[in-house]
Amino acid sequence: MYNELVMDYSRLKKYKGKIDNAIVQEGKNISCGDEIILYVKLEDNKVIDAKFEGIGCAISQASANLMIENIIGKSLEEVKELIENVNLMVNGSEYDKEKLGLISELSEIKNYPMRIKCFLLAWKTLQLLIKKNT
Amino acid sequence: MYNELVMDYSRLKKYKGKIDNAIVQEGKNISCGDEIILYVKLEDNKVIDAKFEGIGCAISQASANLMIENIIGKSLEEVKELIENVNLMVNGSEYDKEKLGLISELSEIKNYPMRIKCFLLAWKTLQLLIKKNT
Amino acid sequence: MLLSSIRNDFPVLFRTINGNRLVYLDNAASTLKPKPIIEKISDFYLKHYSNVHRAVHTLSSESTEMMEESRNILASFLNAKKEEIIFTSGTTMSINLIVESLIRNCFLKENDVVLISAVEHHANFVPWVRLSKFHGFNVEFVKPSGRLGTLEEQDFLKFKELKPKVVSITGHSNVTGQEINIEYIKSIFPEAILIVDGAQLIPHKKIDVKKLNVDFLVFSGHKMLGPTGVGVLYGKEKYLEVMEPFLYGGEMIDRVSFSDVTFNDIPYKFEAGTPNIAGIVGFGKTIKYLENIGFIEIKNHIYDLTFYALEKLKEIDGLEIYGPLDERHLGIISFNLDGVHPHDLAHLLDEKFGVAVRSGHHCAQPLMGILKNESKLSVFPNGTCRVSFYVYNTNEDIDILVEGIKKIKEWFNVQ
Amino acid sequence: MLLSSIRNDFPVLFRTINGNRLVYLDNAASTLKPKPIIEKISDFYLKHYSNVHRAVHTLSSESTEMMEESRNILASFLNAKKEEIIFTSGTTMSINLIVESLIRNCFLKENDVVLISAVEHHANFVPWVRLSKFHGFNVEFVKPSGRLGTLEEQDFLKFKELKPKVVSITGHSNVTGQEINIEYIKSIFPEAILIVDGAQLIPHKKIDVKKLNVDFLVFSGHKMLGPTGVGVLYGKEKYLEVMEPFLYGGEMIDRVSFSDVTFNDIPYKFEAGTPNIAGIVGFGKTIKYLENIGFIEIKNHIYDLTFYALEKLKEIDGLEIYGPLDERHLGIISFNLDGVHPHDLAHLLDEKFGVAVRSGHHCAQPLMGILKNESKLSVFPNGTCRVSFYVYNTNEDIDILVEGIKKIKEWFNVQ
Ligand SMILES: Cc1ncc(COP(=O)(O)O)c(C=O)c1O
Ligand SMILES: Cc1ncc(COP(=O)(O)O)c(C=O)c1O
Repeated sequence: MYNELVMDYSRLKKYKGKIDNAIVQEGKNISCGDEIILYVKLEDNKVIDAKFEGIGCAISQASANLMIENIIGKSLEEVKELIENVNLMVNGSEYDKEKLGLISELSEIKNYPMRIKCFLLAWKTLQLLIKKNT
Repeated sequence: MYNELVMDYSRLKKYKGKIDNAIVQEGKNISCGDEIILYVKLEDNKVIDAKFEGIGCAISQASANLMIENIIGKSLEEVKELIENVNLMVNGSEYDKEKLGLISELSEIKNYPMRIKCFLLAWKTLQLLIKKNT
Repeated sequence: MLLSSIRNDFPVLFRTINGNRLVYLDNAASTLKPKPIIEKISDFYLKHYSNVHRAVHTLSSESTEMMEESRNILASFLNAKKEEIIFTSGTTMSINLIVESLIRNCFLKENDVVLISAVEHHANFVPWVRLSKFHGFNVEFVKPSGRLGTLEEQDFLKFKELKPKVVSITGHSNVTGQEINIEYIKSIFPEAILIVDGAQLIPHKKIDVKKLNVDFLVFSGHKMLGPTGVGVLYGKEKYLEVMEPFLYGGEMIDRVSFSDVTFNDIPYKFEAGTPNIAGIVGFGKTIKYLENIGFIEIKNHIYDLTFYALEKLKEIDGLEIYGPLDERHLGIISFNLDGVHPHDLAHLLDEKFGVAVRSGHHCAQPLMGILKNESKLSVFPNGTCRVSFYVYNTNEDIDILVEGIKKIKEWFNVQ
Repeated sequence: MLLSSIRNDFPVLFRTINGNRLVYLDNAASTLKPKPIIEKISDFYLKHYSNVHRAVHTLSSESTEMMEESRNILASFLNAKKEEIIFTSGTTMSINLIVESLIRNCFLKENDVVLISAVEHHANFVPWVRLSKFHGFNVEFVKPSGRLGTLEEQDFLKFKELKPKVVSITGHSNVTGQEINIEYIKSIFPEAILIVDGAQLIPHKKIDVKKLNVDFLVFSGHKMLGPTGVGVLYGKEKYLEVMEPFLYGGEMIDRVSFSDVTFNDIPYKFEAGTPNIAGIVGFGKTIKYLENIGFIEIKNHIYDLTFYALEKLKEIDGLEIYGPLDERHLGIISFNLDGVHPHDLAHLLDEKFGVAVRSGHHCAQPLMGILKNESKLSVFPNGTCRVSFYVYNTNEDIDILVEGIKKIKEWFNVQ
């Protein structure tokens, strides 16, 4: 599970931090206490910027960074599709590998039921943010 | 367990019935609903007559008949000793075989934990009767 | 799998009891266990075992997966969602969970009516009667008006106007062997919470909980070839979601602070502490094993045995059979032989013929009282003899039983 | 039996995990199972199994005898009477039984005080906190004032004047590995009902309940090489006699009528329904197996491993160990490595080194809050890594663990 991609993305700094005047959503993994605060800036139904704050394990951090990288510049429709495919991948179902790009290199997560919550923290938070704001 | 002795004594009629002016004690095996009414006539601390009424399985009936046969004519002290030895026999402990006479031919009862209650119904009732009346 | 070859899976059937081959007819109490299920449990312990749910290491993942696989098997067996399958230690615990949880949620309140029947096993009788004393709800009893302990459909109709909040009924009597018409009961009390005690039903009947539309269905593994210490509580999601848990502890919580607690999602909310992991894994295997035989085949086989046994037993003079004498009678036959105490009969069947049957009140004392009143015997001995069949039984077993009864009858000089 | 040869009884220890031999250090969650105990269970199912208590036939007698033999073994293990040994499905169930029964008996009433500690496992925390909401008693918490989660004796003294009716305390913390001085607690609260959660204590300590003079002692089989789904509740006869049962059903009753119920004698009063017979039989064998090794030997072995591990772990920069650093620390070590999340550490130890350890809150969320406040780490990740030892562990296991931690540390570039 801990390939170079995970290790590199878990340490990435560029998507960490606050964004002023963005939509904010908090998320929490109660079983391990890990938290995330997600900042997303929308314009014309498009994500024009996103960042996050919070602590967590390498998998949750890598997943959050990869998520941010993959939603910036995307339309809300595309983001929803992305979320859907991530969920399919995690459940071990068929998914559109091309749409997920690098993210699909973490598909092994499906074999670690105990870590899926870590992986999905950012994604669930994003899902909630969209649901509340559209 | 069901030797001829048990079968014969289970059908014995002579100790069945009421005794007027005797001490009376009821006993019940709640788990199977079997009941006994014990009549004991005492004189000078001696059992001069005893009978019982009630229904029950062959083992309980045989045991009751054997009990009555063995207490008639005995002093209360001797009866208490008898009860003690019966309890020892049933528990699989050492006991005075001579004191028990024929009763000891039912010693196999110790191997049938589910039937011990049947065997002891009359004896427990007798024990209670003595306790209450001395 | 052919029923004829199934006996090879049960080595204990080749044991002798005092020189006679074992004839096991005490299946309603508990069934024997086949090798494949015992081996599944051993194999699990030997190669994969660890605690579940809480760790990221390999053994824990494997254990968790195997346990959750059992949940999936049970869910698809009952056509339920997997969230609706709660593993308990058995039927008794399942029913206690439901009763106490309905009370804690204040769903069951003073003066509410709970309807059960007079043929219930103590497991579906004592919790209601006893807890009603503490909480002031009223327990009403449907009493059998049919042949010697037989519940008839009209017996239920009388209680319609009482508008019971809860109706808790066995799907199959463990004394009379009567299968109860649950669809019909559901139709009389569509508003009530319907709880079905499936301890004797599920071993021979595959139930679709959606179709039957019951709210709760409970049963035990050990009565259907499975391990001891494991049972199932199926509950409709809408109830489970709002019900208060019964056992509190690890794994069933979400957040715990010094002042209060919030709970995990279903089904985990109801599974506090380390579960009977090996038992659950074994139970999943059990369902597969039974499905491999086929539930239709199982029922037909048990039906044939019951029919054969009823015919043969009816021929014995002085033998009184309880319950219905029609197609509602399945798998379990309770009877008494006039003049022979059931304990003597059971004991001698074992000692002289190797036949294991049960005698006593079968955890149904209230029903025994009813049978006593209606019995045609000279003395009703406050209990019955009970024989019960499962997949490995044969007509020959019944022949040995009947021969035994006849010999014992002679021996007791019963006219 | 020599501890050095014991590993041969655990075939799973010869498994490889991603190419590495398994190093199993998650014993506080559950231990592995040795062949003799697994075989005892298989053998029981294959040759003797049937339901207990209720039948007169041979198999039922054998099963009953084997189950009651386990009760005798447990009774003499604890120096209790056999009536005082109640079999449950585990520690969690045992504690829930006690709490609910004390409530039903109106022993625990509004405004009564229950004293527990802040280091309790959820099993000895959530039942009290949650049921206090329904019944109005007050739960007070002894909080650790010692080193990083360590309970000190004076922490208890402060609560003396509250005159708690019940004191319920773990005998051994499943997070910090601290053994708690129960004698001392008993001496502070001689009047209180003293309940000891022995889930982590009994696996390495033979307790004489008469000498320790506790009122209740509970523990689980699965944490001491035994089967899943079986636990023990020891209770003093004088309490058990008067307590209301927790589960109602078969075997626990005496007389059942439509209006009320009377109960069977102890211990059966508390064992409603078909017990986990195979589990109980296996648990008896487990105690014999452990006694054959010797509890003194077990404790010494675990002590040596703990000492060795503490010394080695202390050398790792940035590694914070919780709990006491003296002889009270036994068998269980919780720690965090600065900059590495415990889930990552646990996952990587398994994936790269075959080392099974636990990460998370260990069913002790309240304690996690306390550790977080006192931690010297840059970020306390709301959980810890935990290693725990049992009879089959070796110093080499610890070497592999420590090597693993060091490599992972490098990998994460922790300075
Ligand atoms: C101290 C302590 N108490 C109680 C429990 C609960 O035990 P079980 O899960 O066997 O019910 C555990 C184990 O998880 C424990 O470590
Ligand atoms: C109809 C019925 N309900 C409930 C039970 C109780 O099941 P268990 O003992 O497995 O809890 C039984 C079996 O004894 C039964 O026959």
